[in-house]
Amino acid sequence: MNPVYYLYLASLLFTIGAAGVLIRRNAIVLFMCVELMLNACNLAFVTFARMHGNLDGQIIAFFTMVVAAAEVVVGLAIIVSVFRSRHSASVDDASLMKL
Amino acid sequence: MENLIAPLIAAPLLGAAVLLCGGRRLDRAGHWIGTVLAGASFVIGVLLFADLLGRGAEDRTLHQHLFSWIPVGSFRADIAFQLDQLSMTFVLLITGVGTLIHIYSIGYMEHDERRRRFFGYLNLFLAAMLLLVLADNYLLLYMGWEGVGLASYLLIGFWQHKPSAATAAKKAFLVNRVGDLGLSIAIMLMFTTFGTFAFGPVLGAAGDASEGKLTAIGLMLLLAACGKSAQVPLQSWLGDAMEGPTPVSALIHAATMVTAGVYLITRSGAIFNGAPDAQLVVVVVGAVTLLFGAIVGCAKDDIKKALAGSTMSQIGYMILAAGLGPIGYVFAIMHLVTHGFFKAGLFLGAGSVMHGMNDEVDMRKYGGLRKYMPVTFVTFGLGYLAIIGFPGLSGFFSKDKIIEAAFAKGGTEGWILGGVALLGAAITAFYMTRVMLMTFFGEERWRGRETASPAEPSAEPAAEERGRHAEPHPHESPKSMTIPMVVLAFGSVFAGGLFSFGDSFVRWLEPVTGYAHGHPPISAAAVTTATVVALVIGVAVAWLMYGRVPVPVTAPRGSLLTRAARRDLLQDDFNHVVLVRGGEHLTRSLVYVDHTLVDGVVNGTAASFGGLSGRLRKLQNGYARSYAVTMFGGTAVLIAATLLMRAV
Amino acid sequence: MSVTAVHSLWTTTAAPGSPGVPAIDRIPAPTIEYAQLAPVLIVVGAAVLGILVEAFVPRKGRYHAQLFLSVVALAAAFAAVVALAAGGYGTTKKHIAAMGAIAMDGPTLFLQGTILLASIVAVFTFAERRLDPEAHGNRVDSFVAQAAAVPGGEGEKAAVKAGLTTTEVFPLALFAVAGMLVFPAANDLLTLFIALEVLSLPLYLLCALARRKRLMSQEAAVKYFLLGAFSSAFLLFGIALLYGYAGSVSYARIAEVIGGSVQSVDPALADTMGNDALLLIGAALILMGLLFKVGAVPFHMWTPDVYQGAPTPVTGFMAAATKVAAFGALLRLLYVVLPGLRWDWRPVMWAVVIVTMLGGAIVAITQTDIKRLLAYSSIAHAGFILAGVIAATPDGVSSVLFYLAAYSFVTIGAFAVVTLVRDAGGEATHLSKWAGLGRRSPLVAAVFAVFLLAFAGIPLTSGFSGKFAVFKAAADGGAGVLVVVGVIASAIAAFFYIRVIVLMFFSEPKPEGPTVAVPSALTTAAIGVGVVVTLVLGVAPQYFLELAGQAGGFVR
Amino acid sequence: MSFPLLTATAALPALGAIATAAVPAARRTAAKWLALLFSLGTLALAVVALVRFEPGGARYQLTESHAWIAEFGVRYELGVDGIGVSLLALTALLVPFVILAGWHDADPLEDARPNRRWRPTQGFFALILAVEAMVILSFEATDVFLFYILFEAMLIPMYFLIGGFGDRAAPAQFAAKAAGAGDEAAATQRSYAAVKFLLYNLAGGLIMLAAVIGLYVVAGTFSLTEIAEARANGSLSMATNTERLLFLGFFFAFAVKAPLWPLHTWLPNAMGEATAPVAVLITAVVDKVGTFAMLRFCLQLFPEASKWATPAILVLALISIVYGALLAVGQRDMKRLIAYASISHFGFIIMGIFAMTSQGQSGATLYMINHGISTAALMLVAGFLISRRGSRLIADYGGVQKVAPVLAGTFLIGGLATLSLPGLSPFVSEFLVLVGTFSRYPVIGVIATLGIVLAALYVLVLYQRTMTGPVKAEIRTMPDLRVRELVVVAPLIALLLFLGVYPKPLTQIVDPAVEHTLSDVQKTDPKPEVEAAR
Repeated sequence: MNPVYYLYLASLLFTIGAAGVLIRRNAIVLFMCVELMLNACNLAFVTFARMHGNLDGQIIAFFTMVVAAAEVVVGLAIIVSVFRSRHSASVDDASLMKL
Repeated sequence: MENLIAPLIAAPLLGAAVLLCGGRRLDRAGHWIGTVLAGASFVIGVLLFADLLGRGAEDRTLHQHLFSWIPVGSFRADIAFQLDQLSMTFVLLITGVGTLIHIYSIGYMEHDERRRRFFGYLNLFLAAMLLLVLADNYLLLYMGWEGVGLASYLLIGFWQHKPSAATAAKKAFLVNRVGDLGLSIAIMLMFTTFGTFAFGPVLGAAGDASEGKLTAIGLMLLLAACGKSAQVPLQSWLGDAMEGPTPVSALIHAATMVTAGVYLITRSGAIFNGAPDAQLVVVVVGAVTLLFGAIVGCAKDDIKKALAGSTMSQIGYMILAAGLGPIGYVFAIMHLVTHGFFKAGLFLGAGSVMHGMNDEVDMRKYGGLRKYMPVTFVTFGLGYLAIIGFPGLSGFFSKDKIIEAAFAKGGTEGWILGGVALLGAAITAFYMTRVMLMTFFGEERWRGRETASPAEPSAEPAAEERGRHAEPHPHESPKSMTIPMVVLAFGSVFAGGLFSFGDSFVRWLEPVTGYAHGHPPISAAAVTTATVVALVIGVAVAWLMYGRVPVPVTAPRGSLLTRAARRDLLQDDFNHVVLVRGGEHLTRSLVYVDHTLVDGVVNGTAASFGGLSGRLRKLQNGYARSYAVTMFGGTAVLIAATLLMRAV
Repeated sequence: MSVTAVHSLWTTTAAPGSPGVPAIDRIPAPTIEYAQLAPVLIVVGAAVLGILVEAFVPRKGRYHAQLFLSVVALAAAFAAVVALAAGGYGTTKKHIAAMGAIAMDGPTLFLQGTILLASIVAVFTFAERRLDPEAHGNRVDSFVAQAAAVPGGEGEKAAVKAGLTTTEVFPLALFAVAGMLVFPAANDLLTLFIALEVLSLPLYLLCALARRKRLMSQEAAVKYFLLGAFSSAFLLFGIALLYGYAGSVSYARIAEVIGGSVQSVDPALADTMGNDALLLIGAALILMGLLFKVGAVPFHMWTPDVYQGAPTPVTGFMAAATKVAAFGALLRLLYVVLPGLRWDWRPVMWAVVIVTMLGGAIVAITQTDIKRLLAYSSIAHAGFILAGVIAATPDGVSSVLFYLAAYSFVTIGAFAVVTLVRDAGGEATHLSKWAGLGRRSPLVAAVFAVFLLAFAGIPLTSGFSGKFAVFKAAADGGAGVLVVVGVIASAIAAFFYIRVIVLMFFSEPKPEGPTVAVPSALTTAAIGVGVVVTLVLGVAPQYFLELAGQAGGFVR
Repeated sequence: MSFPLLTATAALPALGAIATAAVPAARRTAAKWLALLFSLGTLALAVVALVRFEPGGARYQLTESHAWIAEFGVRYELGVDGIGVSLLALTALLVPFVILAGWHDADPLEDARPNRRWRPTQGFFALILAVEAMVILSFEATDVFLFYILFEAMLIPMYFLIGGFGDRAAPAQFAAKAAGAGDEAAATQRSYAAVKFLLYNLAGGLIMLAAVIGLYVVAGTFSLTEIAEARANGSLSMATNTERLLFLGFFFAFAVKAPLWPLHTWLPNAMGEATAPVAVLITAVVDKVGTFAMLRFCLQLFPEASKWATPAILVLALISIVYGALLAVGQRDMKRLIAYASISHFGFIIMGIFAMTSQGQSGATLYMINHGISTAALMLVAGFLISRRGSRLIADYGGVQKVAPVLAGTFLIGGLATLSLPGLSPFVSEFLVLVGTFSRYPVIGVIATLGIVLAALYVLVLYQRTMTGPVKAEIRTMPDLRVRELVVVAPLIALLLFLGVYPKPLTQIVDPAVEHTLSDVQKTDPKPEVEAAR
């Protein structure tokens, strides 16, 4: 199967993730969408690695996962604390600062 | 000998410096210092005169070069003096009359607490006037020219607490400035034409310059002369200038400063000779002013204003003569000198009258004063005879010659000018007789009438109190005032005869101004008789109007012309409407423009940035997701642009 | 963390017995020049130690221990940088280190030095404990007592009573610094990405830790985090595409492929290899990721909110150090990886520069909060620096380096001054509160005025030298238009700086106006350094310009 | 390595500024004397420079040159030609009078609550000295970059001087009018004026910055002498358009500073709101940098472009002359009136510069000096008057001459100098400018003479309204000039008279410099008609 399809899929996923970030309101969901984007990148990396016949891409994918995990740690910490103080996970409620 | 020229000027200048910087401690001695220094410069003048007489007619020109004033590239102006017959004449007139008037003022200004400063100003005037006539280049002349303007400004407005005086002073300075503009432009033209503006080179090379340039220079000089000598159309200031103390009117606005214009034109004869058109304009201006002044003089009830009108008219004669070229220059100067004597005398007489009449100036409130102030009466009377040109007195000789020269201009011009001059002589006789009659003859109209609104409160505010006295007690003035009047009276009687005796004056001035004997179409004798006839008519009419019938205390409404003449023939009204009002509107609108437009543009841009900023910050709406949208859009554009760059 | 190193291990084991290949038992270890990585290693090590301190040192001692540890570590790291520079690694001996992961050259050292110095100063402001009124007899800094506690809730009250302080900020800062040190040195895209994350994640946390106005602080953190993650995702995708294009993530290799000096690996892959769409889109995405960190329009929108909400010392730290690191990375990317693409990215960057300069300046005019004002001004300045960046000449590089050094100290100083002006609700950041400050405490007002003038680029301040250097480079690089626009932008910008000065000096102080707290030696030092650097770089910038000039050359 | 005289002339006031600023709050008077001493010391140095300067010698003398910022091709290069040295002298001369005149302008108000750190007086005098230092150095700089830096930097102290210190009425009975409700409004007015001043000049300066950078890109150096040389021997040629753009960049900044219509509107605000001494500092000292720079930089660096722009500039100058005078006539506020008068005078200066004749340019240079002195005299006396009554409105005065004759007299002399009466120095320069312009552009010269008449109008109207007429009740008790004030005014007046009658010493210094400048633009004076005929 033509590896290019994987790339299409990757970009599709990436786009879905981006669209999600733009559309959804709940911070957690937003964050999940970001994760989706990262994974799309992973898919792309792996595909390219396969096409180029070297393993850099695959290794990068591992790093990405680690980074994503770290982001989860930090992100959830922040989001949870915000949720506790506001009793809402909606990003749009957090708009004290504007103009 | 020439080293004496600088001291001539230095003496009064020193006086001015000392008196003005000296402060109150000089108050008591101030007037003496001033008078002595004025006298000193007169003495020096006489010495120089003697020296000149000692020389041959041709080398009667002295030069003194002090230092170079403004040396810039090819532009060099020096502080240097030139004393020749022409300037000598003026020196004697200025210092002589000046000294007399200093003496007169000692008595006249006695009650004025600021007498010291008055003398300081007088000395300043003398210095400036001497500089004017002694300068050897036009720029230095310009310095003196504006100097006398300044002195006149200070003296007219000497009683600054009177708004009328302050305004009159300002007006005089401004109108003169307009004239000065002419002089400065003339100097620039000389610089561009001759590369210099010293008398010698300019007048010497005048022949080489194109007539157009010469005409331009001549007209500009004429403009200057008009301003200084109160010639139409710049005459309006002279009447108001009478706000100043009477000695000032006598010295500056009758005898010396106002004649500077005549000096300028005569001095620049070489230029005018090369520019007939300019000369034509000069004579026209002279003729018009001659009549203008005379008519105004007829209508005024204020004795000083009446005399001012006459001054205008007489200077009109001089300008006319000066415009006639070589046939007129000499007589212009001659009339100038004689006029200096009798007009100064007349003014001092008027001052003395006012002194006796609680500073009342309205002639309708005089009458029958001859028995109360005999000396004044006699001196004034002699001055009167002189000015109307009574045969044998100075005025007769000088004026007769001018009329003759006017006829000698030739052609219709000659007839017109001569006619105008004759008419002027008649009117002169009329208004001067009027003054004479209203003041010294008739019944005593001041009886039982309080003299309100003193025109000239010598020592304010004390004088203002004096002015409100119920009824004036006419009395003769102190010696310090009468003596100068007597001296001047002598001058006005004999000067003319002296000058014309064997054409001494003509021969004296000829080397400088040049002289050509004019040949009038009718014989000189005929001209003389015509003059006398005109004189008789004028006197007769005046006697019929003011001598035979009693003079009403309140002025009758009078004819249209009379009313116009009372208002200086509506000149001021014209100025007011056109210049003052118009100027006010212009400046006010410009202030508005400056604030709204010029400033507004800048403030507008600033404001527009503010508005833009206000709109842009709305984008920062605080919603993380909208920020994300912006980023996403930005990225999209970024990618699109990058691809596009490659595509094209 | 070197891809190629690991990769070589992998392949050698994967293909046994092939001729010339070492036997299985001899695994060549990757060569890491530890000495040259010393700055990074020291900081990371200190950070790890800091964690241990949190775990084991009793609460009372933690603050001092952490402060000591971080300052020493940063100082030591700076010493290491100096040593390396003295060793000529910036000039003659510049090379690629750590199996191609790290570029050891002039810009790296210069920027690392700048970052470290700025961080030291910033750490001083972190440690300031005099400004906030003592809570229950314990001196407190500007960080929250217990991040986990609900704002205004019982937990927080208890924590404040117990005198807790969040000393974790120091290790967090150190981690961030470590990331920043690597960021401009990264020589392959993976390192770039990792460094980006390492520097970002601690900052997200730091933003959330303000003691006062906690809701705003948390909001700032959320926004920063979400948008940061979003942008890093883009960056990563860009990396993926570039990798797909070039078959490698190492800068040198990519540059070669772009230059066309290497043929594509395999004709079968011709449709992906050498497919410029991949290259261009990838490059654009990576650029976007970096421009986000730099805070360039249109990727700037997080800046005002985050700067306003974050604890002021953190704001200063971000505004100074992060910008330096980000610009360093951007420079290297544009000069080392994408020089072959100059004709594609320059026009785009031109547009970005113009909108950044003008946008920042214009929007700042109507700001009413001093921190937001400074945020927008930092955007405008990003525009000025970018103008130098796209000059694409060695001159441009050095001018940018100089500008960054000058700017970072001014910024930290300015924010440090902001921490001093306080009223009942903590820092009084609303401009109206600053009215008449010059009457109350002329010294502070004067110092702040100096910083503002430097921002405005008035001669005899570092701001002018920097601006002049950058504009000059831009003009030399043929971007005269940018110079003119920049000049106009700075004219607009001058307006609001002057507005603040007017407010401080020419308007009457309000009776209920804020008080100016007397800081401890720490903040004083921070501000003092700021002023000194501002004036020195303004009057006699010669030495530092030379330094930046020598540091101008990238290793390829 | 001889004694760096020029540096000293600038360093001394700079030190003075620091020293004055350091004086503790309580010792206000000490600060004043300190400032005065330093300014006098500077004056002494300036005199030394004036003496050491040889009119016939090299174009730039007393030169100094040190490496400064090699990266920017910038050197610390100083040197003065005749124009520079005379303006340097003017600055050094005026500042002591400014300080003396402003002796009490910065005393803290009685009601102000005591504050250990707030030291307005020290600040005031320190700022004045700072301005002096920068202005002097900018007259000496022969390096474009150095000049630019000072040109910009001097705005800051000026800005604080304008915004920070306003008029007040000295005697208690008038204080009521000035203080109180009006205060806040006055303060806002003042800060508006200050901001306007700074923004206008900053905008001009930034445009110039672009041009400065452009110049460097073209020329590769900032040294005025090198560039001028390179241009002269043709080794540096600029494309016509480049040169014109650069010229405009420079000229714009100078025109704002000068100021030239229509960039003038900041001046009336600034001079109106600032105290009289500061106003003098603005118009008599700082603005001169603008006109000076036109002579030194615009003409020398961009001769062709200068000639190209001459007609337009002359027209603008003409507009300034007439427009400024007319607006002066329309003013109700005497300080604003003087400001507009200055605009008119700056029109004359610029006209003289771009007439490109030796008379015009020497006249312009003399004009800078004379205008400095005369405006100082007039403005300072006006300041004394205002400090007595606490009002700037002309309508609030009347009959002053009766109660304070000396004040009135000095005011009149200042006014006469402003309307350039022969015998006072401004006449010399104004006439030279007119002649210089007339000999090349007769029509413009003639129209410009309108300025003379209008000058008489606004001066005399001002004098009449304030000094003459019946005495207003509020000023019956107005005191005459005090000794300090006399000490300020008398020397200025003496100088006006002396230079009016004997300007030769100045012209000798200035002329050679002007000849150099003219040769830069390759212009020679037109020949008089008669000589040409022969």
